[in-house]
Amino acid sequence: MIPILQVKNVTKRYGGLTANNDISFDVAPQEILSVIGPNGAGKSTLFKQIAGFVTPTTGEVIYKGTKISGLPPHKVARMGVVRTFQETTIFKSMTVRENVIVSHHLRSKASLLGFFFGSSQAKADEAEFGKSADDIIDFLGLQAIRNELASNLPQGHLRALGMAIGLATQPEVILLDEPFAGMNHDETMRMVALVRRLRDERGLTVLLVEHDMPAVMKISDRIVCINFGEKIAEGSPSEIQANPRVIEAYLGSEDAAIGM
Amino acid sequence: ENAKLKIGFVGVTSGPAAAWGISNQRSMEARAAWLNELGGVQIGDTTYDIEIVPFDDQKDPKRAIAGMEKMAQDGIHYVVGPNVDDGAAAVRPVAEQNGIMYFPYAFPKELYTAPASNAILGMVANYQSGPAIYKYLMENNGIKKVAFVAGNESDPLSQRDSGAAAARELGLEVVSDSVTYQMDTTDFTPVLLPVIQTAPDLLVLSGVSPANAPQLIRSARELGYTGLISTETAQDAAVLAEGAGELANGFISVGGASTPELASDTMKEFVQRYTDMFGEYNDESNTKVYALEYIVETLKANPAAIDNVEEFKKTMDTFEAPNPFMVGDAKLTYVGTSSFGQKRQVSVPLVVNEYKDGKFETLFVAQVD
Amino acid sequence: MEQILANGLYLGAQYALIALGLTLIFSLMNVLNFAHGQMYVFGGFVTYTVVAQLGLPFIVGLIASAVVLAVMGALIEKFLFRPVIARSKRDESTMLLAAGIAFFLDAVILLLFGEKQRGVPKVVNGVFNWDMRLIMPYDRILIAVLAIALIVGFILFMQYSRTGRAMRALAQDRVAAQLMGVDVDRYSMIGFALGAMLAGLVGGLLVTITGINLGMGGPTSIKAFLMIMIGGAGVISGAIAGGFILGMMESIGLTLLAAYGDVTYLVIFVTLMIFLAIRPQGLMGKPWG
Amino acid sequence: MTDQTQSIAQGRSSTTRLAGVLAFLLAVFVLVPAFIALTGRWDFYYTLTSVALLSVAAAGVWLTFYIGRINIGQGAYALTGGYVSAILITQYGVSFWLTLPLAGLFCALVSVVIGLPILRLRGVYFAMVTLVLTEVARLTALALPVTNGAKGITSIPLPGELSIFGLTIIPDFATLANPKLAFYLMAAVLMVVTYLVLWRIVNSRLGHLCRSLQQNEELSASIGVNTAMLRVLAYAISSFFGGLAGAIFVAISQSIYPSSFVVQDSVNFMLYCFLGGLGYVFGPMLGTLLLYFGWDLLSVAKQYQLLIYSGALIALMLVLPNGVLSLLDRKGGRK
Amino acid sequence: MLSFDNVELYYDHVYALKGVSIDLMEGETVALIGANGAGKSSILRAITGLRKIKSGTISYLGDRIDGRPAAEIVKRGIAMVPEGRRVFPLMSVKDNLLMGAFTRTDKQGIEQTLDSVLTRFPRLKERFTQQASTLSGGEQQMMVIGRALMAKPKLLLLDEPSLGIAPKLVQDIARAIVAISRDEGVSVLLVEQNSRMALSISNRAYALSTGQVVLSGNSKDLMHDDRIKAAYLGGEL
Ligand SMILES: Nc1ncnc2c1ncn2[C@@H]1O[C@H](COP(=O)(O)OP(=O)(O)OP(=O)(O)O)[C@@H](O)[C@H]1O
Ligand SMILES: Nc1ncnc2c1ncn2[C@@H]1O[C@H](COP(=O)(O)OP(=O)(O)OP(=O)(O)O)[C@@H](O)[C@H]1O
Ligand SMILES: [Mg+2]
Ligand SMILES: [Mg+2]
Repeated sequence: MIPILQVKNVTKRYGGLTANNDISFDVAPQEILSVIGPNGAGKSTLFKQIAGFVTPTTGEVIYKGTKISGLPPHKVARMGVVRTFQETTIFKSMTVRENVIVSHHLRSKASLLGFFFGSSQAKADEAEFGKSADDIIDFLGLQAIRNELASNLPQGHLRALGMAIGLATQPEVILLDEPFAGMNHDETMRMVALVRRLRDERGLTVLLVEHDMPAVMKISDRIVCINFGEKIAEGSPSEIQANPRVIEAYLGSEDAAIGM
Repeated sequence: ENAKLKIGFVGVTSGPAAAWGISNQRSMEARAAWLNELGGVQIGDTTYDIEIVPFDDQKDPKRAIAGMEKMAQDGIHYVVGPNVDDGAAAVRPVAEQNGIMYFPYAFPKELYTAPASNAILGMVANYQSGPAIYKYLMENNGIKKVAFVAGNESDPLSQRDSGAAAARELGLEVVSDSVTYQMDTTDFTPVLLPVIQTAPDLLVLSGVSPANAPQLIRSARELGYTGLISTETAQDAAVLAEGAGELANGFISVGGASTPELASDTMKEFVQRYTDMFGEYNDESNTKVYALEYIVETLKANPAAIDNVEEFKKTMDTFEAPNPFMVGDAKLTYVGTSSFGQKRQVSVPLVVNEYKDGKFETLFVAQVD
Repeated sequence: MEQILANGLYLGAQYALIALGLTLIFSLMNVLNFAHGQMYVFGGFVTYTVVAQLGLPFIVGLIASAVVLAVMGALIEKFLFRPVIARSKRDESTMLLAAGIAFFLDAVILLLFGEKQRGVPKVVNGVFNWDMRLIMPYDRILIAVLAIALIVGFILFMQYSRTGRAMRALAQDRVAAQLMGVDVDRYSMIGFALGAMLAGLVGGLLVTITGINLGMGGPTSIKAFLMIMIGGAGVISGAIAGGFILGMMESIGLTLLAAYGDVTYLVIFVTLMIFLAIRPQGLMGKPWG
Repeated sequence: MTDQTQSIAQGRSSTTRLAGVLAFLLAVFVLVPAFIALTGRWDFYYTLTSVALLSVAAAGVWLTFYIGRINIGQGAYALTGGYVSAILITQYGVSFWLTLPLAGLFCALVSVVIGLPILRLRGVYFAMVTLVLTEVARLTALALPVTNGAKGITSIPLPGELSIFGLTIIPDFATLANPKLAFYLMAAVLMVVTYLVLWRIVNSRLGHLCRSLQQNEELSASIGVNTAMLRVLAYAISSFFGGLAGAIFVAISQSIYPSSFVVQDSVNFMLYCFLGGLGYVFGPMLGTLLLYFGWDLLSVAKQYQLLIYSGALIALMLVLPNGVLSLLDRKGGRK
Repeated sequence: MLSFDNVELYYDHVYALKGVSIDLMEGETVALIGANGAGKSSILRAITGLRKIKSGTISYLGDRIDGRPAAEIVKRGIAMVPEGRRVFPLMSVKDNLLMGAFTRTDKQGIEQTLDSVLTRFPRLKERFTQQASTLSGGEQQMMVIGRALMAKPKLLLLDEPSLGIAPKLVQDIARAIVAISRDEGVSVLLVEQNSRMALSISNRAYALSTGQVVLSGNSKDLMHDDRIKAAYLGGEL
């Protein structure tokens, strides 16, 4: 199969510190691929480079045959690659629904002047976005807090909202940075199911960074493990779980994989 | 009860630039209170009490316009101020439309040359005093080289330019006239260093504010400069004493007639009354006391001018009255013909003072025509 | 050359001290204190009153300035900034308050001390003159040394005293500081008082050299803003660096550019804008200060 | 921030909104002139003209606030706009009416060049750089030959006739019996148009994007907003307003100096926005009216004018830290 | 030791806690578990005085502490590790730890505690002078626990110490918590999403849901409680 996204020999240096060192892997269409590794291993840095927030020092990221590394984030987003943030990143003083609606920006067909003069296209867009936003909110089960101000939400809901914002841009590839952090087991599993459905129903390709091992094991098609900026393993969940280098660097003892 | 004669003042009396206008407003108020105490002024058949209507323009030309509008609204035809070039230029349309004569303390010649005819320069301009001072110093002190420094603002810069031109005309060598300083400079050593290195005989502080003068003098002296220092703006002796002490001795500036040799009893009493009213005298008021006096005396000479500035303008050409603030037979007249082509300047004695141990002494007196 | 450096150092020392107070207040409360310059002027007038009018020694004047401004700072924090910060939706709202306070102090200074330029006699006479290569009056040397001593004292205080540590913690994370048992209200007040006191002290120091007048407040604030921008807002080392850099730039610029007239500050400003375009958080600031 | 206003606006039916707008227009164009004619307070015309013009410039500042930037540099653009108009009129004989849009456009252009680098700055850094910008404008005006340096440009003629195909739309101001009224009407029209534009921007998708920028630039970029472009666009519109206001002031005072707009003006524009309320489109207009007019009214207080003015400012801030218009929020301004 | 009696707490108009009662005995480790937004963090904020409560009482060692300022409560021996770590980013590890002892004045005692903290977390000793913002997430977490211990608290409040931490480090932290309570007799109130870990290291636990306590009891028992299993542990694992 032709990979949808290719990370090729990506290296990122900050001054003397090498955050990513010669990392390469491919992502197949509609795959769920997790990136794991100890704190500070360089996972978020890798995501930032894919989404255009940071330019690789060397190496490149190819999306559907086009080089996207080096493009600004809004261009990368326009092409269909969108990330969520590790820190809870939302538009604080908008309601949940407004957050999602505004995130439909990419799909707008009206021009800036069209917005200004309220052209029929702009009005049609607005109506469509409202409906689509409601769909996404329902999909993620956020109906109850639709009109809450985002700054009042607890951690877990913030994560879900972050995902909703990402989905609103209608990406083909979505990068989720610790989407389950701050959720309890039950909620995590619900989200896992949702992410699966995203892939199955909407055909999304998902890249994921997460420390919640049960979730990672359950959700991933494949896992890449990095340590000190270098890729140390790649494989199916069971391969990774058994990989001594991964256990040594990250999982600790075997039973860690089940949450304790 | 006497009728009221309202005279306006538009200038800056609050905020950072308050010093510009406060001595102005206060000298008007002190003089008005005094005249009223004497029973008011008789103009034609009516005796008036003078009422000063002040407006604080915050040194903002936009506000100055509002001030002038307010004066027009109050039916005022005679206004003292504004204190700065931009304000004086900005109020011109309003003054002309509403028939107001105004007395700015600003030097742009357009204000006083035809077709403008409503502004009357309230003091001696630097392009008039400058040449007189340089000439005197050439003749008496044998100076040959002059250097100019100025603050980086409209008023000082234009004063510097005209000063330098005048010096060249007199045949003096201008060794430095490009150095400027920010108005908020706290250390003038770096500013003056290149100037002093040109070894001038006379250092001219163009349009220097009373706040900066002592520091400039002090820095120049501390850099080892021993020549003369002069300015064409009025200064305050107390400020010089506090700020530069004896280093300021020999500093030459233009002042009003309050030096003991020149001051009349009226002047001395004015100083006393001002001090009683406001706690402390300001030597800048020596020149600023005149505008009100001119307005009142001209109105006395032609009562029809009280609400008609055209009458006022007519009277100006021939007006003459004794100058109460000076000893001898000095006169109040309107001058300015040689500078502006018309009489649009009050004649105040061009008194050039020299600072000495906390006081000013008269160096020489000249007249502007 | 020696002269330029010496002038730069002298200017830098006083500038750094001004910037320190501003940056301290900024780091603690996220308040850009527009009234900083006015506090400086107030300090100058207090010293003037004590020294020139009451005839007391200079050091008494300085102490008086420090005390008066510290009290003023504490009151302003407690009764003005604290309630406004607690209730406003956006941090920037404090700017209106700070500007209002600047106007208010302008008015109070005018009413209390008058419009005139004031100064106190030199504390020491004489001029240090090294062969015409380096000329520096002794009083300036004294003031520079005092300023540097104050800076060093301040750094040591912030680094090693309990209060200093509490204030640093407060600046970095208010909630965490609270959880360490730091009484945030109290230390905010102390911090503000300290910042105001520094401004007042500089005013008191400089009144012997440059004198003081009502008009010096606003421009002083702007210069202080420049310095903390150069160094990085809310960072103490940045404020010091910014102060010395600006002092040097002014000294060098005025000497080198003298022939071109009025351009020194224009050049400084433009350089600064280019510098910030390249390094948006100043020399040592954390991103987005 | 605008959530409440918006929900209020949405809740209100469009007829009441229309009535509000009509009442406002009636007040500006009929009631004020009628009031002045009745009371004979002709000086109010100039004061209200100033309020209108300053609120146009303040509207620009407000827009930069709306994208999360504190702008203390509007004075620079007002000054630039003023000079553009003055130079074109006096040196090239261009009609005032043509210089008006040119002044705005020139400022917008300049702001794009300046904005590209400095709009990357945030928070106090941007605020301070813009503060410096005002000084840069003043120093540049002093240093350039074309601006006539320190001497300024004076004796600028009043706006001439504006006609299209021989049809006089606006008569020559110099021939008018009452140019004050003419200036007032011109400023008022400009103000109304400006706020209409502003209102449209805020209530269209453009406004939502600006808000997203204000709240979180990174996230905004990640949902595909061209943040750099949007920032520059908002700043350019803002500067356009500043330039317009400056140009008209020049026409009124018939002169311009480097000190015609200074740091103090820039700070004032910012204060107008704060005082009215950053969360409300009409905040800057109200803020300008209160502060500018308030100062004039306080002139009866003589030497205590500034003391009372600033005291009132502080008191207002304590009572209504989110601006006067936050009175409209029934919930009050708590976090 | 701590009793939290019928406490209500609002944010704006939103209920966060509706009549919650909780007790904690000397030397005990108690876990709070529950879904997002259940009000776990709010309980901790109420105890430390970061948030004022609307009604109810909080007493600690017999004194009422609700309504007291945070600084005073900390002085009484309650230390908290807040949600999201909140290190002092520009301070060194050393200064961060010393900040923990801010309320203490006994120089020697502080030295001793510092030693014991560094022995417990040898990693911190290696990074002693490093700036805190450059530490990895796990190191930061250890540092803030150490910082809380520096106050020599009688009661330690931990808010989601495992959040965003690699599994290997989660175990380290869990061990550390057990050890602290065992060796130093510190009582612990632990908020965790990782319910399995929370239950396995605590004596008792409360489960919260939308601002109310829905279940409480012995951790061992709860671990095998069907409702808990279903809701928080994931039946299938
Ligand atoms: N802008 C930057 N400048 C300097 N160093 C950086 C920068 N961004 C990240 N780093 C460093 O790069 C390394 C990798 O960071 P990254 O955020 O990618 O880790 P991570 O794998 O996501 O860790 P975690 O699981 O804790 O989120 C860290 O050591 C971090 O300190
Ligand atoms: N600052 C705030 N303003 C308004 N509401 C808030 C605020 N903080 C929390 N809340 C609300 O209070 C409720 C309880 O929040 P709390 O943070 O205590 O939950 P939690 O159990 O710790 O959740 P999580 O596991 O996600 O951290 C939530 O519904 C949340 O929306
Ligand atoms: Mg990460
Ligand atoms: Mg929580």
